[in-house]
Amino acid sequence: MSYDKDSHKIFDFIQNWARKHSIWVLAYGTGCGAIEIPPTMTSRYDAERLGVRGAATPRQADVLLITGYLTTKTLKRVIRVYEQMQDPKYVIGFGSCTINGGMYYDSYNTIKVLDKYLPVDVYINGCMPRPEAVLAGFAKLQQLIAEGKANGAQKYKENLEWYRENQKRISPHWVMPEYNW
Amino acid sequence: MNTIILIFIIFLAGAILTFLASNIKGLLKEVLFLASVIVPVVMFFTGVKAGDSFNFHLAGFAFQWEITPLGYLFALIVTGLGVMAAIYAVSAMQKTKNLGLFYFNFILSIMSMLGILFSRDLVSFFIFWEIMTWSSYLMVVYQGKDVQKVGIKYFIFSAIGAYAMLMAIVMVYSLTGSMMIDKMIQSYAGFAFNMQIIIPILFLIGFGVKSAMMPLHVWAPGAYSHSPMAFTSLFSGALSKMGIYGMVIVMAGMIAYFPEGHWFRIVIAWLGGITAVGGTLWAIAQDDAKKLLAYSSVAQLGYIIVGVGIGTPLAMLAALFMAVMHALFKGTLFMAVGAIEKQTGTSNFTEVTGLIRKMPLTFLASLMGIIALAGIPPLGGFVGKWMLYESLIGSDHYLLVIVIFFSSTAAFLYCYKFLFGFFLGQEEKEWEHVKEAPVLMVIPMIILAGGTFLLGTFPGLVIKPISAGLEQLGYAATQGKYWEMSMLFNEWGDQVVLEPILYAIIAVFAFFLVFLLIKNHKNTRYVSTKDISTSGEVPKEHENLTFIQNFFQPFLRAVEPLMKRQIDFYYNGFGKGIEALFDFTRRIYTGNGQTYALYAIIFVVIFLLLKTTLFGI
Amino acid sequence: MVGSPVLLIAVPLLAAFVIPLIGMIWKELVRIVPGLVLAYMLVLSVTLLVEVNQNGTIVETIAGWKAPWGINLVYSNLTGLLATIITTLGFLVWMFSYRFKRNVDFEPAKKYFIFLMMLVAGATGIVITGDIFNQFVFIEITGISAYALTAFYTGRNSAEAAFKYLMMGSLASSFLLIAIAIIYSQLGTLNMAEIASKMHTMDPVFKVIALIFFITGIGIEAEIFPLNGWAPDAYTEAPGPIGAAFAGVVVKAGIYAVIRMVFTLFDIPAAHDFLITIGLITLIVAESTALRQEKLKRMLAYSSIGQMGLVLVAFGIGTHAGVFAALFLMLNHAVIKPLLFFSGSYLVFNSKEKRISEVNGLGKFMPYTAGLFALGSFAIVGLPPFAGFWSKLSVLTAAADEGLLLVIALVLIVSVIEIVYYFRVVNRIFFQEYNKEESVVPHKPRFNAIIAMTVLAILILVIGFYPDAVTGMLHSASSDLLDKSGYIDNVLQVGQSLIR
Amino acid sequence: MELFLNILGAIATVILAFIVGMSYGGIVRKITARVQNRKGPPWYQNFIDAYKLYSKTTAIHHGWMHRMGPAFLMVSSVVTLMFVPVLNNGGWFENMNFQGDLIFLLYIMVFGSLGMALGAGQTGNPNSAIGVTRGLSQMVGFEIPWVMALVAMMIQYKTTSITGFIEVQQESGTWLMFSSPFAFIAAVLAMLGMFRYSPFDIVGAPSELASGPVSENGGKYLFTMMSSGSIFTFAKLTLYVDLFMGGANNLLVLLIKTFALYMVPVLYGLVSPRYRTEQAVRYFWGWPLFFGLLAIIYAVIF
Amino acid sequence: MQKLKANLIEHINSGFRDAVAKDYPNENRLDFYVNKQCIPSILTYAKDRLGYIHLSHIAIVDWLEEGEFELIYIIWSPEEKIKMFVRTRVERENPVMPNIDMIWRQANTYEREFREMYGIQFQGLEAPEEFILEDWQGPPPMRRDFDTEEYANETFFHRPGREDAGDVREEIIKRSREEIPDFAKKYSR
Repeated sequence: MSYDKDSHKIFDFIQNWARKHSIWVLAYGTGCGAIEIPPTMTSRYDAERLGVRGAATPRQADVLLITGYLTTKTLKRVIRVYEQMQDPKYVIGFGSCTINGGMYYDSYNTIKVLDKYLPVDVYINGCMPRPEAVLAGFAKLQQLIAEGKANGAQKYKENLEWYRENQKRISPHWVMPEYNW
Repeated sequence: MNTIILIFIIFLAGAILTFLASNIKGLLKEVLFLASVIVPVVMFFTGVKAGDSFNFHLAGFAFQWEITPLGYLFALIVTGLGVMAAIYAVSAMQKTKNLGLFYFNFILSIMSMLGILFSRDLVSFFIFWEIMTWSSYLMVVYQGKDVQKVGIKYFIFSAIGAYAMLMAIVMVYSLTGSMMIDKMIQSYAGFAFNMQIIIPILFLIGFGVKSAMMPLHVWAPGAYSHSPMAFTSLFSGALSKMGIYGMVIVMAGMIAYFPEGHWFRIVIAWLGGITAVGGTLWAIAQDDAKKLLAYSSVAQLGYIIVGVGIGTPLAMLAALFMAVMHALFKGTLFMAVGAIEKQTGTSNFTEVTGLIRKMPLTFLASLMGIIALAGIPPLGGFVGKWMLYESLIGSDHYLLVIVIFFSSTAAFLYCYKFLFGFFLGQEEKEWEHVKEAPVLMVIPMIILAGGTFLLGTFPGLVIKPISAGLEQLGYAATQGKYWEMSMLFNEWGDQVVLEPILYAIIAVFAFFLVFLLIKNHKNTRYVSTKDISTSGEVPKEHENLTFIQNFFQPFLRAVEPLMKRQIDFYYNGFGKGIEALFDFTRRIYTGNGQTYALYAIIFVVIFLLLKTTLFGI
Repeated sequence: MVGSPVLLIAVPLLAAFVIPLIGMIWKELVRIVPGLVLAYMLVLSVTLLVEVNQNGTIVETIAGWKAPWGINLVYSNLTGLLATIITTLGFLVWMFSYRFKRNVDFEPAKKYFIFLMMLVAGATGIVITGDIFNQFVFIEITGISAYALTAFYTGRNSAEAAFKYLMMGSLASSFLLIAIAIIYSQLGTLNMAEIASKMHTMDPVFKVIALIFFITGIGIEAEIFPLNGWAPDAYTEAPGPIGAAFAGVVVKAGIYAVIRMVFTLFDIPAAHDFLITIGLITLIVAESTALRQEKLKRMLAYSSIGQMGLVLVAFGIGTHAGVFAALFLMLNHAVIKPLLFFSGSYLVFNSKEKRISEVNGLGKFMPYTAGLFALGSFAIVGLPPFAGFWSKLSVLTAAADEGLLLVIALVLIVSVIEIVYYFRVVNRIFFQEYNKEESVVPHKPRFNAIIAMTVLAILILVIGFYPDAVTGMLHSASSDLLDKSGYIDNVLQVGQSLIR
Repeated sequence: MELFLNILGAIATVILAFIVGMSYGGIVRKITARVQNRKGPPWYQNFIDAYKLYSKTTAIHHGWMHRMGPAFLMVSSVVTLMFVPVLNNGGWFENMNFQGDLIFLLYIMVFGSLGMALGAGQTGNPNSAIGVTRGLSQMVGFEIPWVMALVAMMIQYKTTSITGFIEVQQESGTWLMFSSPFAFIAAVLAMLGMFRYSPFDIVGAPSELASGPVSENGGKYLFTMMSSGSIFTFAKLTLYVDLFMGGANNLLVLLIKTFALYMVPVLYGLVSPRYRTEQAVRYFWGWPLFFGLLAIIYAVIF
Repeated sequence: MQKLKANLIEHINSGFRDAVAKDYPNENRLDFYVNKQCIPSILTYAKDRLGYIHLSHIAIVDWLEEGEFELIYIIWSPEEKIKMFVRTRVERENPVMPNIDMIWRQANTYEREFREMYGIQFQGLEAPEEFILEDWQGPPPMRRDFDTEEYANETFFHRPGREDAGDVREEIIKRSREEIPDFAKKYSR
């Protein structure tokens, strides 16, 4: 895609503006954070006014919202979902569990640091983050998109080996499907 | 020698020679078979034109064979589809046992169909009709698996139909003293009133059985699905049309005496409508492609019967056009099923999936067949449907048009099921080895499918002979009033112009296809059907994610009241009752000598006592 | 002139007595001589028929006695046709049963062929005789040989069947005798032509009583319901070719006797309706019973009865077309039913029970025989382009001419039943899996049997494809039957001329 | 030259339909938000979404049928649009108005669904197949009252072409929704199913089926589908306006009428939960069917 | 109820002599201590003969100090309304138990979980290898001697900075200048 080329500055601007104002979210409701999504989306906080909207499948989504802790088992699925999404794509880590394990810091089956496995563009702190915080996170993401800095997908593509290695460490027997961009 | 008789002799001799040659190794029998189908067909196209006739006497009956325009039209269906099916059969039937019987019956059925179309007298009509019946019966039971019931059912119904027809024939004979169809039609007006009713009804039973009209259709699903697919394409495409041909002759031939809106016509049209709805609903419920197509044939013939029943010029055009189209697309579809069955060994949707990339040509042919079947423009099925609706609306059959519309809308359901079940869905490891069908099987399919495409834009090609046939039956000329080469009109002058529609569709389609592909054609790559959004789960190799069981269950639940009882149930009950009754008569023969002697004595005594009443003395 | 009709009766009877004697010379002669005799009869009957066709009826008096008083033989178009059918079938039966099953041994073969000779002689006699008492004698000859042939397999069942047949047969004889006595007491003559010419003088009551006794008596031979109880048993237990002979020879003779009574001797118009009614009842009962049979030959037997019912219906129509149809039916039945019996008896050759379920899958092992059986089935249910179709069509057109719609409908409905049970068998033969435990061990037919069957099959096809081959003959035969005065004149003229 | 102008006019029609349809979509989102006491996205949100979808990569496909599905859909929409008279006097938008009639239109409208269904089928996603079966079942449901309404009008006014109906209305001066009210009611009830708003949104139910047939389509595929949907919406609304509301003499009237009509399924949907498939099918065979019958009786009597 | 219990004890003891009964007089509960070999037969007996048709639960206790696991099969008779606890012990090293999923199908689930979480092998248990833990490499995690924190440290990445993380309450005090209530102090980290 042309968003990373230096030419077409105006074109880029328009494109990024459109992307910024149309964020389709695939909420991967693994953890307790999933309960914060409905108030964010519905009447009280109304994320749709920012162009944030739910998407049903990874093929249509722009943002993968990981709402809480990830066990080794769900991590596999999350990776799979992320790889099925189409460029451009972003990841938002939601809640402290994705940052440093949170209250599961000593659990034998949850991962502690998400960005070792997936390229996270924005982290939203809190346990759980309130909808205001979520909206702030989306705003941050929009800012990054507008600046063209939300290039996690690019990072992932370039450092695929490294990410794969990390992923393999916790699930060595998993036959990972090919990544097709 | 007259070409007509020569055609029949070649057919007959070819059938026997092929049968005799069937045990010889090598390609001799195939060559003979193809020759004995193709040579007479070529002779038919070159040496015969409408109006040729051949007369002779046999067993005290005058026989007259003549090629009428209408017969010529149906003969086009029979010969065209026959040749295609024959080419297909050579490849499809390879390595089957008892090939001689297959070829023999195949040739005989083509011959008998042509015979029916050429006959202008009722005796030879009936003779060819019966030859057709038993040769197709032998085809139904040919594969030999679980055919007892199916074969007997087919033959019983055919026999009932044929004998009803025979009764009508002898009644006509007793009334007119002649076996000529023309004579029958001419003198129909002079018949007594009850004869005027009974004779058409009897004929209708005969033709209705062949064209699988409700409630006489129960043989059709089994028979269609059990005979070899190479033949079923002919069976459903051409053989069932003979019933339609007969109906056209009887109904349209007596046009002057059955004016439009006559109750008899309405009854037939409604029977056709019910057939269409029932066939469609049952087709939706099937899991086996052959059964599905069989019920679909029943439904399609229902439309044709509606058209024939209504009997306005536009309706007749519609019915006959649909007959041609049905031959084309149903031939294609049955051939496709045959190809799939040959390549995979089964024709059940629940077993085979995802063949689209393995058998692309078969898919293409099926796709076109299905689009034509569903009546979607720009393929030919649409033309027939359009004319049928317009004729129904124009002739004030308001409820019937709703019924037909319901049926043809519901037909989308099974159309989709057919394509999805075989070609789409998950590509399974089990069918990885499947290859495209042999060339000889694909070519006929593609040709037939191409026919639907051509006729969708230039229906005039076929409507012209249809119109000629109708004129022979006493209809006014219809060109310019209802149709042009690529235009259709209804009763009120509203039109559909097919050519620009085709171009518009092609243009838009091409534009958007290019639009979808051009930007990053190279970056786009194929991913297997396992790579789908399944909540992140990666399906295992052996896992099957195809959704095909209970495919239309919600819909079937919605229409459940319509499908509660199968007519089969009543027929079976009737059959059982009859057998029980016969078991009772069987007991008359006790096997005891005294009883028999007693019978003899009683016989004498009774007659001696009743002699006055019995003999009037 | 090759010979006189007398030879048709005399030669086989003589042969029957000579057979044991020549058997002493060379045992094989027991089988060869009957064949020669039958071949001679066939040739003779055909030649005579040709001559009759050209020169008119041949009336032969025996021992020079004048017509009304002496015994005379009438070889007309009708009787000649029937005699030809009988001799042809006799010849084919001989050919088929040459070394068939028990015939391999000398003793059984001797008996078998003696009785076969007598059967053919008796049947021919019934057909060509012109004397009512003489006919009775021939009926007895036929009957006795038939009883013996029924019991040919010497089993318990065969004996039982033969005994039933014997019992019914003797009942028939006594009824016949009563009828003949009545007629003789009233008219004082036994010559058929004489009786026919004097019948109008007879007291109607006696006339009817005589007719009833006649019909009952001959009806037993002609398998009219409900007098046909013996038939299924006899057909089942007799050897296969004899079944064919019953269906083709004995019954035909019986039917001939009935129609001769009704058409020529008695002048009771209501008798025609009676024939239609009784024929329809026979047809319906027999066919519906056949549907529920489990044994192959029994099924064929009931089918045969049904066909005879249909023949009676056709005769009962009474018009020229009706008689033509009836004769056509008889001819076809005489061709097709033996074929079915022949091939059927090879299908269940090794079976004890002879059940239909035992023929499963035999088509694979004996395609030719099974194919011929299928051909026979197709033909007898009246599928074009085989023989049976034309006769059925002519029956229907004949009935339609008279406006007998109910009859047509019933006949057609019964035809459906017929189709059901024949096709069940055909399906089983060809399209059912061969099951070792249940099915019969297949037995290839002998060469002579194949020839016999092939001849019949060719006849079926010829009649089917070119019915005009026989219709001319049948037409002249039917006009012969209807020409009552002609018959009387012919017979009595011979007598007159002799007086002069 | 004339052909060239025609093509130009057709392109203009398509662009108009696209813009109007998209804006309507955005306005509906806004209205929905207001009804739910939200602020809602701006009215042009759909354009942003469409542009974003267009700019996304489409790196994968599941085979040719999958790629052709959206094109099929587009054919259906555009060709339908071509046959619907946009304005009464034709003018620029007289595309192929006189070359097809209502029955043709009924069938060409199905074309896209079938192609779409095939495309969805090849993705191998079971949800897509389920969605397709639901959609087809529902179609069988709502087509019946819809066709009944049309048949009633056809027999009442003895024409089957859309321009014919417009002429009828212009001659008589009344809208057909007043002169044959039952047909209008039946048609509007059928429209509820046709637009697939709640309670008939069983096809793409996001939480049930993961958006059903479109679940494997993103990026350009989805963009094509979305724009095709917009065009189709416009075409259908215009068709209704032409048939029942006397057509429109200029664009403003057309927009007002179509918008008013569009509010019917939208507002009905806002207050309804979702039906199950058989309930949806049976719904259409209840009152709508009854009104359809009434319409036919009405047409026969008058 | 006592009568029922007595009856039950009598029945069980007549078949299984080494089964030791323990009664809880005021509850509808009755315990039996049995050998692990007896488990299938005693459960079958209870199910088929005594009407204890319902398997409520299978519990496990890890007696690390005694080097044994204790398995408790809780079965229930809807007629007698009595819970029967069938207890048995098995050694911690290479624990092997008889399989009972042919008696109650649902026991299969419990047994698979025990196998994965405690490493108890069930003889003849037919089930796929993995139940809950995919790609598990460590020792059975539910055993008391499994150190989950150590395992987590070894296996997963940790964000640096967690080690010296202060008490969040101090930060709160700093910001809001509030005192920590006394009762909260004992929960300090």
